[in-house]
Amino acid sequence: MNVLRNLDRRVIYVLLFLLVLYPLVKPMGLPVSVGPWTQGSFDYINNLKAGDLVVVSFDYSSGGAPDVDPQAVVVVKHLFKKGVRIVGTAFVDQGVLFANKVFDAWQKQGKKPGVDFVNLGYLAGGETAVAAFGNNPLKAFPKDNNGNDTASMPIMQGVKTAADFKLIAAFATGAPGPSEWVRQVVTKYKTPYMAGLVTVMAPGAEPYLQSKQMIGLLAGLRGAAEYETALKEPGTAAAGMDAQSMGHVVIIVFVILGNILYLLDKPKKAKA
Amino acid sequence: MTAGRIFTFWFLIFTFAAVYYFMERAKKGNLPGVRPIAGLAALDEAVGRATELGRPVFFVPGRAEINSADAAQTLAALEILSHVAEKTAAYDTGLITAVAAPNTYPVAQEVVRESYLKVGKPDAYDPDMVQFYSSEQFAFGSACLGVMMREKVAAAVMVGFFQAESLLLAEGANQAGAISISGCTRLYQIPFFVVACDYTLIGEELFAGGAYLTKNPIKLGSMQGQDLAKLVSVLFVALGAILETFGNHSLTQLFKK
Amino acid sequence: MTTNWEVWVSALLTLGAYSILFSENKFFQLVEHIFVGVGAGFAVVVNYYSIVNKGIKPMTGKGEWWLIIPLLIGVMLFGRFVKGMAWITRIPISLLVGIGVALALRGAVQAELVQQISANFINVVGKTPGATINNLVMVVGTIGTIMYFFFTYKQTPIVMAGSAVGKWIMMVAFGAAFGNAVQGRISLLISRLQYLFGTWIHLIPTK
Amino acid sequence: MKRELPLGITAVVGFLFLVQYFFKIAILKSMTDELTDWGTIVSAFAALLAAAGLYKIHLEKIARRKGPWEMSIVLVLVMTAFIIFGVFLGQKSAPYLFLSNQVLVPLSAAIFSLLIFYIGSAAFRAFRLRNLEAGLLLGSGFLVMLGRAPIGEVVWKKFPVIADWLMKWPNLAGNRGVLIGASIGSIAIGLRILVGIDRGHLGQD
Repeated sequence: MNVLRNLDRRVIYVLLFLLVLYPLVKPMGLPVSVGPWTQGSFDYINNLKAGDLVVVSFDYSSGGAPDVDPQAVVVVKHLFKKGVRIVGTAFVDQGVLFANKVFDAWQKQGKKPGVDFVNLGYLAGGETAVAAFGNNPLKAFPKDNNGNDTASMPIMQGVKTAADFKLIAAFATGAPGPSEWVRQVVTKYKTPYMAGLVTVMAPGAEPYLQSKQMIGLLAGLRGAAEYETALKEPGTAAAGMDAQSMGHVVIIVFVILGNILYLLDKPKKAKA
Repeated sequence: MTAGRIFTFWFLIFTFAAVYYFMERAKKGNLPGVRPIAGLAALDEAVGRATELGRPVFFVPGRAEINSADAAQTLAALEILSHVAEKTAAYDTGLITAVAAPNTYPVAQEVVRESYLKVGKPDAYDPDMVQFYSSEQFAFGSACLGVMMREKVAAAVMVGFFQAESLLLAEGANQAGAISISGCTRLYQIPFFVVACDYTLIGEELFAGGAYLTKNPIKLGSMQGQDLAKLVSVLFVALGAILETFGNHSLTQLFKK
Repeated sequence: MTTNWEVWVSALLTLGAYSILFSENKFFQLVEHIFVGVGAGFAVVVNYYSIVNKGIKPMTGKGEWWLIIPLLIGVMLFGRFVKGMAWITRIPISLLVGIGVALALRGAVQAELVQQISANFINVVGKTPGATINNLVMVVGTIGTIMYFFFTYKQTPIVMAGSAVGKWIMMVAFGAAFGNAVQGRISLLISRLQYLFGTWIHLIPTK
Repeated sequence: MKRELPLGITAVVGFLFLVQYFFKIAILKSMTDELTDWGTIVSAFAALLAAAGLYKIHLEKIARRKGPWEMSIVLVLVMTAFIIFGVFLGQKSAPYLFLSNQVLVPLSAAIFSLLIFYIGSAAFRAFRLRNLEAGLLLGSGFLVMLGRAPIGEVVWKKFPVIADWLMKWPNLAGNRGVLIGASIGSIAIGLRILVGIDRGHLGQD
């Protein structure tokens, strides 16, 4: 007990480090149940047909990327597997770095730029930029991220407004996020919309699910793991779930220990 | 007038009027009593402790630029800085002010210099008491961690606008063995301060700093005006909920105007 | 283990950053100073281009001559280095503060005051008893929390009761927000561990 | 003049922005847009001033061999190199990209990820059943952690439900109250600065 009383905080650090690392090296495969928010997104995408046109927006920066990037990766994977065509956008400057990474990987696997997907790059202006894209995607992005004219691309034929997309999947760590997309695009063009968000933002977006302005929501790394489970292709996020559990357990155990000690010591202090 | 902002406009005018009225009243000597605010009362204790130990006070006025929408928090933090700097000047205690927003930097220097002048110790003022570390969030965080531990600061005052670095600073202060006083109005960050610091100014308590510490009559009057605006807000919340419960949407409509 | 030296640099810097967990040490100091140096350099570069692209180029290229004014105001910030001219620094500061205060007022009054008040205009009686309780928690909790911030009113029993409710609600709120953040913060560590033990030393299989 | 001019600028600029927000007047919109750009330009100079301050402090440390002065040498070198790469070689040059992608970004991520360790030690230290208030903080924090942990729902299916409830109702109520109070505080400090009552930020002569 005395060891615990004088517990060095570094013991907590080391245990956290090792116990979060362990399941990454040796996955334990704890079950991940798929929640309704994730299921909604999965079902919608699973019912899309080959050739349908969808927007994937990379509205996240490196700070929150560990939560959101795995979501974008697995959703893009599902979309491409279904043969859906993707228009990639970024309304946060660093987002384009992540878009590049995802599309480069798929291009190596045979997806053709301008035909199967287009990476439009970053458009500055936050909410105004989102609105401009909704009104006229071609005018908002006359060139793609590599400087090619978008108007002549096969994938962009027949695109006049956001109403011409079967889905907008936007991944965000801040603004523009659900409120901006709903305000500027969903209410005007009725395009089905799903969001992938960092955990802390998720509860705030729930009203949009209730009002059906959003068809689904992925919350944090957990959301990505649930999606991977639904897709039956566990990847980095699912592996991370075991680590999540361990991290939580360490902290919870220490909170309990702290309180046991406190309650044991309390009568002594009262006497003194 | 822009639709959707009409009611807002009148609410702003009302708040202005309330604050103004009570400031005028205060000038004539009608001063309100103020309930104790632990975090602000602890500031003097913190400086005192630093003086006893012969170690510096570490001050962070948040990370917001003074031309941003979060400027109010920075300005409130600078009011508190002015008080802390007067104390460190009076007791010849060391002061390290760490700045993250470039355009707050010259302002903070001005504030500290003025405090030293005011206490009659212009020679004790050193421009390096205010240091710019970095506008990069975590470069700033790591610099604060390093400095707090190296200089073994005895007190850490972190008030203003903060993001995820809040806990970094709070734990850094704790590990340096410093008494820690924090304050911010940002909801995501208050919890980390509350958990990890000795004292936390929650939300508007940060804005009360100027009045509470200086006992400046005009600012005390302003506080009274603010309280009236809060009272009206409470009444609105109650009335609006009651009306809606009975199916009357008039107040809801009014607020949307 | 990777042979890519750039990965080695990032990995070693990460280890240096983590060394602060053990204690303040030379390795951390080195990393800290590199970080501050790069951060400051980054800020200078970004702001240099913003002066050039937003000020100098439109002024000389597009004939927007009036941009000379903000450029001069910006230079005034350096007035402190000229004896007797220190006061001139106040001009740029007053411009920035004017903008900041106005933006703060706009944000405060609409999004944080009026909309937050009217968000409580709800029919308290819900479809189920549970929903009614939730609604009551919302309305009473909001009112109590505002009352906690009554600074100048006499602490009458009503004010004290309201502010006690406010304090409790806030404590529950803060605890919940703290607990809620844990998940996201573990994700950050996971991502770094995957880099260190996957990308760098190949202990974790990378897909 | 030294005092009135700055106070006047703050007041005029501030009220201009406020009037523009509430009234649709085209000319005001273009004026405030222009002023916002001016603010960006002036702030950019502030960044240069701040960087100059950083140089001054570290060059002095090196000259006086003060503190960890060897580290100051590293700082000055890295900073200078980055500026030279960025300004003369451009933001797309390889050395510039190396310093941003392999140094700046991973260091941000590394320092950011320290937070989980600090959450652990802060929770161990502060989440204790000292009194009613600390108990509420502890209780709700503990329940939400359990609800958010993947393992929590294995233990009891209701933990996530409780966590969601705590986030959705008490958390939102508390937040609203804090926001309303803080906004009134902002409004008051804003008014005092606009009319020139608070002027500490301008210094004195």
